[in-house]
Amino acid sequence: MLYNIFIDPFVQMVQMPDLLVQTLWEGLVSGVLYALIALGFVLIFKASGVFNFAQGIMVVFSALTLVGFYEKFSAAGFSGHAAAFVALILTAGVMFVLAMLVERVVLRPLVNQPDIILFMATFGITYVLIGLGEMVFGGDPKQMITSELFLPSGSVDVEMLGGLVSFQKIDIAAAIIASAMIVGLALFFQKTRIGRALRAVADSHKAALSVGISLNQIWVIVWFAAGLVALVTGIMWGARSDVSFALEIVALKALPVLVLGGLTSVPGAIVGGLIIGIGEKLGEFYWGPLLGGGIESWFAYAIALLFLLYRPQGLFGDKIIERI
Amino acid sequence: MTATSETLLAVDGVSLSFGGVKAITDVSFDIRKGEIRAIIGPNGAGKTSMLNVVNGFYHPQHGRITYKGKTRPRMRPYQAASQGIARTFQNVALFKGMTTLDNIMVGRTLKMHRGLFWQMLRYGPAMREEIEHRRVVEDIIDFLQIESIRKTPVGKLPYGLQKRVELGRALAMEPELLLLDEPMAGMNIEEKEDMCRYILDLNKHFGTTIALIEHDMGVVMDLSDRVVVLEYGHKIADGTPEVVKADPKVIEAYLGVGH
Amino acid sequence: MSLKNWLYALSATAVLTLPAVHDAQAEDSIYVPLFTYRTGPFAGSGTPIANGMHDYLTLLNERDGGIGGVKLIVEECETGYDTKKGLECYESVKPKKPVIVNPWSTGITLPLIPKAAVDKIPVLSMAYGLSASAKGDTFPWIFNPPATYWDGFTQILQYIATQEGGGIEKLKGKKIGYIYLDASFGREPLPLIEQLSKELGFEAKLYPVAAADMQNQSSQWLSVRRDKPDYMILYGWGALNATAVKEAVKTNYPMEKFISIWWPSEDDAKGAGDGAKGFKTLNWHAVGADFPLLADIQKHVVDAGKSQVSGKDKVGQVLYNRGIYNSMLIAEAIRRAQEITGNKVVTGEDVRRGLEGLNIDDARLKEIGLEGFTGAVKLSCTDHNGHFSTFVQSWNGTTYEKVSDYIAPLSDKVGPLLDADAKAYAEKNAPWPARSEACDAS
Amino acid sequence: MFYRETGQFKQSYAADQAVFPILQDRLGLAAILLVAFVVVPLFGNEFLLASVMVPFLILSLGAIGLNILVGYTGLLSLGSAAFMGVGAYAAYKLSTIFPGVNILVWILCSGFFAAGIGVLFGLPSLRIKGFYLAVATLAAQFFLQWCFVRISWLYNDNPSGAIEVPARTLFGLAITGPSATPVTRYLVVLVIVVVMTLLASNIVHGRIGRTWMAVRDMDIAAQLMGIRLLPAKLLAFAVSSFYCGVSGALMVFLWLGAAEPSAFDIKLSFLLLFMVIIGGLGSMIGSFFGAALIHILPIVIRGLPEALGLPIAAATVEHLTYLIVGALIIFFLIVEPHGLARLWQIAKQKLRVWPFPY
Repeated sequence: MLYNIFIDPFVQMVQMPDLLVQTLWEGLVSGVLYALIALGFVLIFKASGVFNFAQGIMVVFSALTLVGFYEKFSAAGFSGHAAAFVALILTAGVMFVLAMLVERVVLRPLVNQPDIILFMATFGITYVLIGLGEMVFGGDPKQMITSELFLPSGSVDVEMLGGLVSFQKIDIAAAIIASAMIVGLALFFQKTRIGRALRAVADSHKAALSVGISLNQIWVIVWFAAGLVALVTGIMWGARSDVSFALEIVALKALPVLVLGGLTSVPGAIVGGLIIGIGEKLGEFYWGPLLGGGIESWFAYAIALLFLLYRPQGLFGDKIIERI
Repeated sequence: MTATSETLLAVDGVSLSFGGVKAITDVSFDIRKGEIRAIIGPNGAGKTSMLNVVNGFYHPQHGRITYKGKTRPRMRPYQAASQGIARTFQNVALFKGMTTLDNIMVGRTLKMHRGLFWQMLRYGPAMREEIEHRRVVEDIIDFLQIESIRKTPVGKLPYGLQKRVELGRALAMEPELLLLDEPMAGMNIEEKEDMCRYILDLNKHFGTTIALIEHDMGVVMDLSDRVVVLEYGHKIADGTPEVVKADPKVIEAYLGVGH
Repeated sequence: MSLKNWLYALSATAVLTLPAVHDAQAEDSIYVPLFTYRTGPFAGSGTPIANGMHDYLTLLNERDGGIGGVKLIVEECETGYDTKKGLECYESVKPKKPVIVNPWSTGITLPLIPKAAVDKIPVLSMAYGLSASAKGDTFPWIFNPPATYWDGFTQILQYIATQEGGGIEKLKGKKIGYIYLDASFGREPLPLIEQLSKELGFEAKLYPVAAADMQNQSSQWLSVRRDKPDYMILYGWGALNATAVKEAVKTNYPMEKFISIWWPSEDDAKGAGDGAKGFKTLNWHAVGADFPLLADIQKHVVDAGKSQVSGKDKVGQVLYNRGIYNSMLIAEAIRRAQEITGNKVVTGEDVRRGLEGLNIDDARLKEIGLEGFTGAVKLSCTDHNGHFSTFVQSWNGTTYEKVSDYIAPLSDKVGPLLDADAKAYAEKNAPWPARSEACDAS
Repeated sequence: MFYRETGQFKQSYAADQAVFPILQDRLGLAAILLVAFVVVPLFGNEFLLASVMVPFLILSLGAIGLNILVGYTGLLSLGSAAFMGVGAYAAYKLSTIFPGVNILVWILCSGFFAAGIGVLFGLPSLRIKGFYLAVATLAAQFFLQWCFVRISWLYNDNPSGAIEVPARTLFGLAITGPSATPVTRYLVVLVIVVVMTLLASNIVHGRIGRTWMAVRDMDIAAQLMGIRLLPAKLLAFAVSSFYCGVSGALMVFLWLGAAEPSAFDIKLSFLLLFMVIIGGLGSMIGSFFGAALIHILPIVIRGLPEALGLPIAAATVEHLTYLIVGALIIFFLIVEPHGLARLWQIAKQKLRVWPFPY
């Protein structure tokens, strides 16, 4: 038993290094995608203190909107790359409208309410989006328009370490786009005026207000940014399986990522995503069989829980200093 | 009751730091049974930290604290409470969702013993216990003249009243040592006078030993038997109000002479 | 005060509407509720099934004026594939005296199994639900034709054996991977696998996928790469199927060796692109709209705007036809009940007898307009399943084509398990009522 | 005018310490109980009893359990469905191992198992707070659910993988299984829920409840009052899980009749949390309001088109239900963030001064 836990997995890793590389790669890819969802959470939490439960459904909703627009165009005889990109832009527009609505209808009337109330309100948003999404797009799963968006398919198979490691091109693209997105957001928040304002808001709402920053504007921007992140996540994850409401469940995986990284930290979301992604793949692949497999559903949470016991504020979270 | 010479609590060479920041450096003083002891000093002098050390919320890196003749290694706040140390806070730390009555009843927690079973039934022993403690609490409510806000959630009360409820909650613990952190901050003259009277009454009639932090020098000089002065975490003076008032280091600290 | 008024209004509506569950069933009609799920994470599979079921029964109403001259009242109740909502549906239709219910979820079927006998409503759980309910002696009110998940598993095994060029003895020494939804549905074959792998000498590799990780299967498929099973068997549902096919393609698993139970749809294979060609599933009915009955549906229902299908191409898809098959069983059971009792307006009790006496032979299929659509269906008092043969169909990039003959299940292997389970169920649920319903001579 | 405590003087602290010190409240409660115990069973149809009232009461009990944790002690938990599952599986195991003992005994005992597991998963609460704790409780949710699927001993190796409820009786009357009538099931659930609500109300109004609320409102100050955080939080986890456990056992035995592990999935945890927040954190009656809004309102909305004769497809109704419930959640939060219970208080306050506005 002990051998199976402590020695055998490592023996396997050494004996089949190609599979280890493949596992790490798969972990990395799902980690990047978890990180993307977590990033959406972090942006909103930082700027408005809202733990946005609707991020998961926003992923589904944006992906459905994108595919829905495209289907409308192709039904009208326009298809191909141009139509896909028009659909992409229109979807971004929808996400912007959504951000405006959320700010106007939900956040503004609920300003200064306790966290848990705002958290609850995002459940309301989730319900509305589920109802609306299913009513408009129907419940049947749709195919993500990957090739129309110039996303590659197929794989790059590299012979190494005595085996074949295959890298899916779509996964490589996902990793690149996600990284670009993260870098872009980081630059946006570091270098631009709005970014500075956002960081000010994240530090203190009142102080930011007192120097003339418009909270409402900031909120629209972060919800829009989170919506864009959701759209990218939806495209990537939709390409891996299909676009349906089942995707919402995947978004729950972002929660352990989030607490691992710290609710307020962008680098935390990324590092946390990678740790959870790689950790759960390694756990499932090498240790899962000991428990009959399928431990991935809770393994990520267990990692997060153990880590939290050691560091309650997460990897990069603000240290909690208790004072009276 | 006036101060005796018996030492209730002795702080001996205590140093406390957070990371690299030194909050308290090698401070020693004592509190005698029955006295009113004031701790004063400019902002950031480490006064509140000192109180936090005394009731076990912070653990000093160096130094010893002897309470009732016993030196304790590392004490938890609830242990301090069970040994008779109660306190109020600089920024009112009431239980905002609860009524005045319930807040003060929380102070009786340590004195109530009926377990879950009787609590569940709310009958027999549990009810008797509840009523018995309600009487004590009503006495405190009478004493502090807050009868009319008995059933008001404290979050809705004005600041002055909140401070009074907080004092009541501390009193409900029937403390031997009561630590008051700026009990009169933000109060108007009348409220201050009321609060002074309560403090003096407490000390005189119930013999409660009191350590208080206060910025209002007039109040401090009138109330306290002895004063300890902190500056940047160091003790710079200790003695009766008259002595301290005349100490050049204290004057310098407060007026900034020579800087 | 406006708020309070609002609340009053709300509570008033609540009081008024709740008892309004009417029992207004006309005397000259037969009430057939359809439990469907066009919403929720499984809507992708639920919608075509719902459309198929609904359209067939609507056709009977539109074209024939019902069954035997009695109009059918067809009503959908949305379950969202959720057990609690399903039970709510059951309670809401019960006062309207339904002659049959189709829970379309194993989770909803299980609580209904004991209730059916008490409420006198037969339950038709077509190829899902509790396998042991095939035993009519123990479960007189439950019907699960045409095959159980165990039957299906042995059918897949036999197909594999024929691919290896022989009988089931050819499985010896093979490595067979089983990827499944880690819930009761996917776990059901596990005891059978354990038994058969010993008896037939193949090695079984298990790859459970938790419901929450349906769309996140890369670890399972990494394990597949490591273990290199000779064949893969899939028991999935909803997004699990689509993701599994995509991952299999990614892993370069040979698709012709990847065989699923009967639930994947066209959409599940389509998403994986050309790589999915050769992906196989079991089925027991034809795919496509090339049948007189389906043409009638097209004419009387779809073109008349009485269907909810989103496009004409949806008619004839795998799961749509699954719904057609389900409704055919319902309609034929009602017809048979009319024959047996001589009554035109039948009750749940009558339809139970109709199901037991169900005998759809090829001639009858031709009459219905479904010649060659499926094999003959004949149930009996003791056998509520039939354990009929199924065939293997293969994905060619646009549709599924039949690639094997009908394969009978290994009844000698499955039979004893089924008996044992039915017995165990009755014992565990003691006091389980003994069958009191008489058998009709057929 | 009619709802006024003027003139009701308390002669003793005992009378003043009562949970309902005001006469009208006591009368109102009596009226509600009368309706619940007499009117509903007499006049309610089967659908009302079996699909509306029984689930409503069982969910209310679960919501009370969660409210003890979230509302009274301030510990956010998303694992309550798993604790309900522990109760259900414990009751199932106990009732099959000892079939001779009355099922109600085992349903109540199942709470202790849930409490034990709850305490175990409550341990991290000393160090982890807020949303971080919520995610930690998700570990309980997913791990326990995995156990329900994987440990076949828990469901007696049933090939269906589900727990099936055998028929059991009380005083010769079937209370579980298919022949238990909705009225019997309703009355059994009602008695259990009323008694347990009363006990919970007693707990939260006494020393232990004050301890929890103190921990919720300001844990540091609570410590300085002599409250030990870990025991206080663990007790809250225990009592909360006990209630959830009993509610879970009731759910399987008196409502569903058989349950797969997915009956205790994360969705149920979220639903309970909705009920608690919408109903009112830290309010017993709020738990009932919340359960009513979240469980009964969708049923009403689903029933409306049919009752009004509108030809709307079942699926569309479901979409609309989601939309409306979501919108109502937001609406109620905006109108009164402190939940329906606070609205109730405001209504009472208005009644008190009626017909004059002040």
